[in-house]
Amino acid sequence: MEKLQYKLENFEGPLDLLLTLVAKNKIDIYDIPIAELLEQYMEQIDLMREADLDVASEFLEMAARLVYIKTASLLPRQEDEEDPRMELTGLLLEYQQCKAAAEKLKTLAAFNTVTRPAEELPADFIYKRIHDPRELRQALRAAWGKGKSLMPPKPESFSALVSARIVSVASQTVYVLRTLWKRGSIAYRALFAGKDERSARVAVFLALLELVKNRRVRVEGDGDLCEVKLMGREKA
Amino acid sequence: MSIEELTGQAEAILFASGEPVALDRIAQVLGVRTAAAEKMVSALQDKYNTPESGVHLLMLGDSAQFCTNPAFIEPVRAALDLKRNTPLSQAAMEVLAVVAYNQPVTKAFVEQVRGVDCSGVVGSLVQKGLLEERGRLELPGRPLLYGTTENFLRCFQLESIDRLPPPPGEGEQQEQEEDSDDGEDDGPEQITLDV
Amino acid sequence: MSIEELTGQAEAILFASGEPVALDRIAQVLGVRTAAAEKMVSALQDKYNTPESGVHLLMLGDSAQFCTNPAFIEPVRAALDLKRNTPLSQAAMEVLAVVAYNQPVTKAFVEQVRGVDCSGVVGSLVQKGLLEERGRLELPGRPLLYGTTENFLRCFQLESIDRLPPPPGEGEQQEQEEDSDDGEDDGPEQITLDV
Repeated sequence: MEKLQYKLENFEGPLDLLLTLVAKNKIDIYDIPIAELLEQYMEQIDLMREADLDVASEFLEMAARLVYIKTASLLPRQEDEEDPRMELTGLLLEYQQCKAAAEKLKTLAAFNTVTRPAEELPADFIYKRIHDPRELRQALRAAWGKGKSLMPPKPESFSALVSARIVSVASQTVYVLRTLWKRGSIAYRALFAGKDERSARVAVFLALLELVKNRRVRVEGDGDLCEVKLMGREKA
Repeated sequence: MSIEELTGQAEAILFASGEPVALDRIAQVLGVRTAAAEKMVSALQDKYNTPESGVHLLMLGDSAQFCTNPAFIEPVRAALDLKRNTPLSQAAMEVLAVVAYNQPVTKAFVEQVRGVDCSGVVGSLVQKGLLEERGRLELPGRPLLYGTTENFLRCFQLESIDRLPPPPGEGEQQEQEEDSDDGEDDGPEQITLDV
Repeated sequence: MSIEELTGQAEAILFASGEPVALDRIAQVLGVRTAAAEKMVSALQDKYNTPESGVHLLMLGDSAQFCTNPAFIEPVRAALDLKRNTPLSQAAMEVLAVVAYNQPVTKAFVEQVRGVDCSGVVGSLVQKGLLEERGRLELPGRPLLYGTTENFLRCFQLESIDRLPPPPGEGEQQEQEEDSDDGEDDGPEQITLDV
């Protein structure tokens, strides 16, 4: 038999290699000389190993299968028993058809048209389903009270445990504005006079920031000269 | 090459690109002057820009772009499933209910009632046209207020917001299990939260 | 609504979608029978599918899709900086062939025919939009089934999957040995298959 010059990676798999051997040796696929085929197949595998190439497990599996078929065909067979080579014949025929079909497809492949990306249209989000109004009542009932168990406890709920009073920013906003309405302006430090608790001082400071942001008051100067003025009502 | 064929090539290029294509670019690829590309595009505009055409060719500065005839946007949206009409989630329904019965309310109020962050849900209800902003609360941070929309009334088959079914809790005793007849409109009372 | 306007709407839908759109879908959105949608698409095909037109309208199975005129592929590639489609590998062709002729099939079936693992190839064909999942087989392990896509039909110039050439083995005798044309650069003509 003729030596093959192919490399294993040129084959799509063991069936491809077997088909090549079959074609090369003009083997009748319906009457495979299994011993010869096995010998050639193993030669290819050995060549690969000599070349230090990884032989894919599928090739080794097929080798085992060929050995099995060879052994089985040496044993005497009952008349109604199938020739163990027939399964291999079936596999090879099927793969042969697959290759032929691939060749046919290749002649059709064109890849000569380009399609268009979908147009990006703004979606219409407006909700249009119709509901029973009673669903709202049910939903409200479901929502109700969920909060009490899930929300972090409000600061007030600690008031009994914590001696420090919590001073709200809102109350200090009122304090700052009231002071300024009376006096027009006040020294920054004076604003904190009498605010002994830290909570109160923080609240005054936050209230001041808020008022500055909303352009209700202005802070001028720095250090000890820093002054807070009510806007739109400045004195000369 | 014939002018028809060149125009067809320009058409193919414009079609395949989803984005505007500069006339310069068309001219360069087809090996013609920009003026010629301009003429081709203008011929294509004559061909496409009719009232019955599904596709129009727009000039945007020195670029051209195919787009859908705006007159046909609705069937296109329907076909492309751009109508986001998945039913409301339970979370969305609850937020909607809390707002509907207490409007105008801040997001913080809704979150306090439900005990979970609602930013995403509120945003999507606004996008769906079920909630709308209603100014700000004059408190530090000036939080946004939300209320329900006309579209909300339509979706819940309400003539006006006064026609909301009575809230649970009040008049619960008269209320038989399921027959909450909608006629009983004892109205718009606000639920007061005891927190 | 006039038939011209409806046809314009169908045109707009096909254009905006980019993807193949089922005739059923068009009919449903426009509120007409599928036969009417078919007529409209056929009228659009008459309008578009001329040798000088830059845009062609293809039927792919029961769907229609706009694409560029194959004759103008070169300028389109140049303008859009598209690389030539790398031709499919032998392995990919074989997997496509097995699926195309036997669909829907499992990967295991393909592997049995080819005698090698095909996961990578199948995955990349799905990614290329040539194969798609088609549900699962009700067998232990519920393996995925695969079939070819409308994109496959377009790339292989088939109007529908029925137009695949007869499988090898059947009707082998009518088949001439000759044609070694690779289909790739033999120009604009759509290959028509006589089946």
